[in-house]
Amino acid sequence: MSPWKNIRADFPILHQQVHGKPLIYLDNAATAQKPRAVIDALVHFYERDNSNVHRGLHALSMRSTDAYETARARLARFINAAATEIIFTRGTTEGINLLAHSLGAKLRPGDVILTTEMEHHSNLVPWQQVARATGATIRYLPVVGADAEGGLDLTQLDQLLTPAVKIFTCTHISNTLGVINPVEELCRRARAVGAISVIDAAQSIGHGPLDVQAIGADFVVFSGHKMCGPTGIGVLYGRREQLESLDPDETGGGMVANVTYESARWKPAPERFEAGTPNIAGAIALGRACDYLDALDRAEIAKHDQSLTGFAYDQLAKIPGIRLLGPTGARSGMVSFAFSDVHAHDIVTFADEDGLALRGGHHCNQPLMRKLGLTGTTRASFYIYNTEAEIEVLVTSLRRILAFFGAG
Amino acid sequence: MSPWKNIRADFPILHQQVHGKPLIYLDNAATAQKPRAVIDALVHFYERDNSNVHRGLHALSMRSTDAYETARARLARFINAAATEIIFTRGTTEGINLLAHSLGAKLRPGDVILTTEMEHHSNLVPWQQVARATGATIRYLPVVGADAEGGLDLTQLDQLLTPAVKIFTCTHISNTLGVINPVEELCRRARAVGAISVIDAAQSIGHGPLDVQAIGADFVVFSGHKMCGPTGIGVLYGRREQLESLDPDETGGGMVANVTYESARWKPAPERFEAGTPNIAGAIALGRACDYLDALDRAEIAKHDQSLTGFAYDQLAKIPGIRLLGPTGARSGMVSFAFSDVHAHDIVTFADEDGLALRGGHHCNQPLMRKLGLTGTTRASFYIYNTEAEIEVLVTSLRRILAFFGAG
Amino acid sequence: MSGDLSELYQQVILDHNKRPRNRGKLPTANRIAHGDNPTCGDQCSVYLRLEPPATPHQPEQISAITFDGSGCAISQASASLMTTLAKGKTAAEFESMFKNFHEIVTTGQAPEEISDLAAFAGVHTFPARIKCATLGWHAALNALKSAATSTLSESLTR
Amino acid sequence: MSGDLSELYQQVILDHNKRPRNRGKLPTANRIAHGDNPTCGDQCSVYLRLEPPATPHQPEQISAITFDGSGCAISQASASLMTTLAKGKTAAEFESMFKNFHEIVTTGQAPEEISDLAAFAGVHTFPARIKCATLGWHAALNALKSAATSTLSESLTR
Ligand SMILES: Cc1ncc(COP(=O)(O)O)c(C=O)c1O
Ligand SMILES: Cc1ncc(COP(=O)(O)O)c(C=O)c1O
Repeated sequence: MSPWKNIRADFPILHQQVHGKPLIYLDNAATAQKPRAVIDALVHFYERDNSNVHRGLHALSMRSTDAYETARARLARFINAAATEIIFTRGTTEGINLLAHSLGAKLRPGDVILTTEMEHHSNLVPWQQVARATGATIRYLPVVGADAEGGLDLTQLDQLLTPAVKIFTCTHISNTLGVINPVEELCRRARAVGAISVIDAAQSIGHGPLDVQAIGADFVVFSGHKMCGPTGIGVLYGRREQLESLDPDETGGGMVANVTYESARWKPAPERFEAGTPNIAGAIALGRACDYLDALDRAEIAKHDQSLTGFAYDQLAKIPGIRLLGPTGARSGMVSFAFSDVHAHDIVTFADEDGLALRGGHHCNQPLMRKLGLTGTTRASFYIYNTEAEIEVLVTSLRRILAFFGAG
Repeated sequence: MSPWKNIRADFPILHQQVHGKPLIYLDNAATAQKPRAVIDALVHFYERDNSNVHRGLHALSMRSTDAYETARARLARFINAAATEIIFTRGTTEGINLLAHSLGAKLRPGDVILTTEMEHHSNLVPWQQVARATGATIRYLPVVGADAEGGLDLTQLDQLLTPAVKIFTCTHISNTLGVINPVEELCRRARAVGAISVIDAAQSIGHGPLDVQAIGADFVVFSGHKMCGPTGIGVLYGRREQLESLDPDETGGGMVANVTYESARWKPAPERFEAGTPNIAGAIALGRACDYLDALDRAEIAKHDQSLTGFAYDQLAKIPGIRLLGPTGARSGMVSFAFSDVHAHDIVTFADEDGLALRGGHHCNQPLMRKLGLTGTTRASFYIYNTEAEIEVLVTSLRRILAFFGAG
Repeated sequence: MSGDLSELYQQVILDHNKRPRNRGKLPTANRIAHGDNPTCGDQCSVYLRLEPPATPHQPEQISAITFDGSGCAISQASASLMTTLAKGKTAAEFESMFKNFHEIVTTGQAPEEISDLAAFAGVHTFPARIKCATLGWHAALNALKSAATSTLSESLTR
Repeated sequence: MSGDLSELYQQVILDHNKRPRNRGKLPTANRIAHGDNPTCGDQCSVYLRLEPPATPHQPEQISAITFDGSGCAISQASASLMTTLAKGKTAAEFESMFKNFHEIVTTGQAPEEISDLAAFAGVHTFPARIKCATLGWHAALNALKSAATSTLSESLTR
């Protein structure tokens, strides 16, 4: 039987009512729900194998070390990398900070960090900080169109992607616009000028196949909690040659080869970048999330999410006065919209009464919002367990809200 | 009924056999086991409330935000602090790195970081790195005695704790020696010369009452996994006045008040120090661990652990040729020992056959080991669920191992 | 629509949201403050003129007040209503009015007869919205506490 | 004692552990390397003398080798045994012997008749100990690959 058949049964959280209505969870871009298998992996670890990793020779410690390293290899396979290229982090934000600190330490005044106007604060502020600390300059590849419907302005690449660019970083999929950026081309162009490329895959990792070799990025970061994994775990992928020359950001137990009162030597990657006791259970459960998503077939996930999003886009477009952000065509699992008369917060509060979990606000994209003349949008984001029927409830609910506020 | 009565029943992992023998888990200083209540808290969160925090207005998001902030308040109560003084981290190591980076940024050549010879690598290497980067000097308060049986040499404080000392840091309880350091006095003396005090409470947090006001430290760090909480979560406590003037180490979503393409402003503490999606489930389950430990009564925990350790010490001392580290008197829940003829790894491998989980090696204390003329020790560390009968198995097992190697 | 929701979105609130009073910049303002709700990005600026009353030896009063910014119905209506009630008040009077308002939005209980403010009692069942309801008030409090600036136009060109 | 454990701690291993052969520094060494196992802090230094054999036009051979350091019975015995077998070997011969040894400790299978090395077959059921068993070997491989130094005493005073 197809694992899709009874997919909603795999997610315990979906079977509840909110304000007397069935929960319709459309806040997946913020965090995804967890299948039973992932929850079970956590329970199993704490009930059977829990022990600290790497430093032990007793049975539990060997089992947990083994499970932890198996998870690392599983994540590597998930993105077509080598196990030694997988560093476990708390999430996307920590991965980017590690890179901003460690890569950033090598920047000099005159160097340029090139990013885009649609980055999440987590892939923006760390680079601003580094630029400020080193005297490097941060530049932005602009978005095109009043509603950013044109995505990134690739025509400006020639002008912006100069040899002064040492680091190029860009989100794979925008968490506000839903636009899928041509990261393969962007990384290729970045490499051509000698820039290191960093891809924020927070929004793409759970929504389709992701092959770091095909993308050609030097670094890719993502969070486990957006791909059915637990909170507090994520991955920094780094191409081997890059990791070898990268200094650690955090130091301490587990990442040192030798320590004296005067100095310390590091272990090789990936250990060099994992100071202290890691989120062992989180990593193991994230490995289980990879199994879960691969069993569904990630190409099928992409198809499902994109078709659902297309349906949502078309239905929402019929609502008078709605302003839909991002491209009409190929987009990932979310739709962001705004009305001139009704604020996103009011929409979210009303929709909640209908069991709908939506997100309203700037989605950690304040500068982009300001550029588009918005203070916020309402965002509905979809995942493997969402259905067209749920989107119909969303549309009905929105129409009612607009009517209440005398808009639409 | 006393919650101690059936305490082993609360820990599912204890009810298993290893190599056909009942598991005797004596590796608690590396990580503690988890009671059912903590595991259940994780499951409950993922089955009912899972959502991202802080940024949502729908039911799930409000519930998870509420649970996360309630956990913060719970941790604050656990150590007698205010909720705004609690920053969730991945663990002790991350907390120390945050401080080393943020406090360290203010150091200048000539400034001194004073620490001790018995620090864990996690409270040593980050300060070495900061000293190297800023030109500050790192100095060590020595341990006394060939087996460090005298603990810290407080007679050297006058000479070492000069006004040049800007940061004083010290472990509350040594993870190798088991010695309990007089942190109240040390913090008072540090404050008297104007130094900021940082206490590594990784080994003390789970083993008795801990009151940050009584200790008088400016910062206290610890890990959840050593106090019955999950992996991947810990706490950095910072005195309010200290946090107010501290710069964040990591930046990104959730910790910014306002972001433009040019610059960003931070939120106040504790949010300022929590960039990105936190380990939400971990924090909530850690709050539940606080409940669990408080129900046992932390003064009772200290009594239990110390009496068990005293018993172990006395039994082990009878083994011919054993070298016991640290003080004979008041010590926390561990005993570290060495034999001249049998290496710790061989002991741990043999003991594992008897169901015993021990740790052998340098315990992330390489410089101390070297100073004591050791390459490693075997460590047995105890917690609330351990018994005297288990220690008797340990002693019998050790005698057999020594006989096998023709030692003892 | 559930009871809680209709409690939250009272007619008074909808009305102030649709037709905000005292909205815009105040050219004669001598106290200005800006408030934002970092959680959602809502912003509110308050412009007010604090001056001695006609009668001598009395504390300064708010002789004019406006607000500006963007936000949800709750924050807009609350700021709008706040401006209508602030006029003529001293700083101390305004603070005591805010205390009442804060009690209303956090407990749902109006401590005394306080007219329109009671319309915000429904907020207390939506704790996440308390920050919305108090955004404009906090900006006004900050404005009252801020150092006297010259008038708005001067302060903008500084 | 379980079967696995007595497989691991064979008599040969216990013997080499108790009475290590070729232990200490080698004053005439012209290749030196140091290995450590960061997981446990075990350390091993290997000192060897590589020199042309009596017969001309032949590759250099290990004419003398010693080890030094500290570690568990497995690592000490393995290093000791290694030194007894290395003498007279060329670098290529040593590498091929290491390949056999590595296969033994990871699979438990001895690829060919290899005498005492087979005593380490029990290691394969203790994967965490493989690093112990190979510590001295890795140091020796590194020594063979390292640049020729002058003799030990000179290299120590540099
Ligand atoms: C005294 C001490 N400090 C720091 C640490 C590091 O803690 P963690 O690995 O949880 O970051 C430990 C635990 O190993 C410890 O015992
Ligand atoms: C595009 C993008 N980048 C970065 C992040 C930050 O991820 P996290 O909060 O898990 O660190 C997010 C999620 O909020 C995101 O959508």
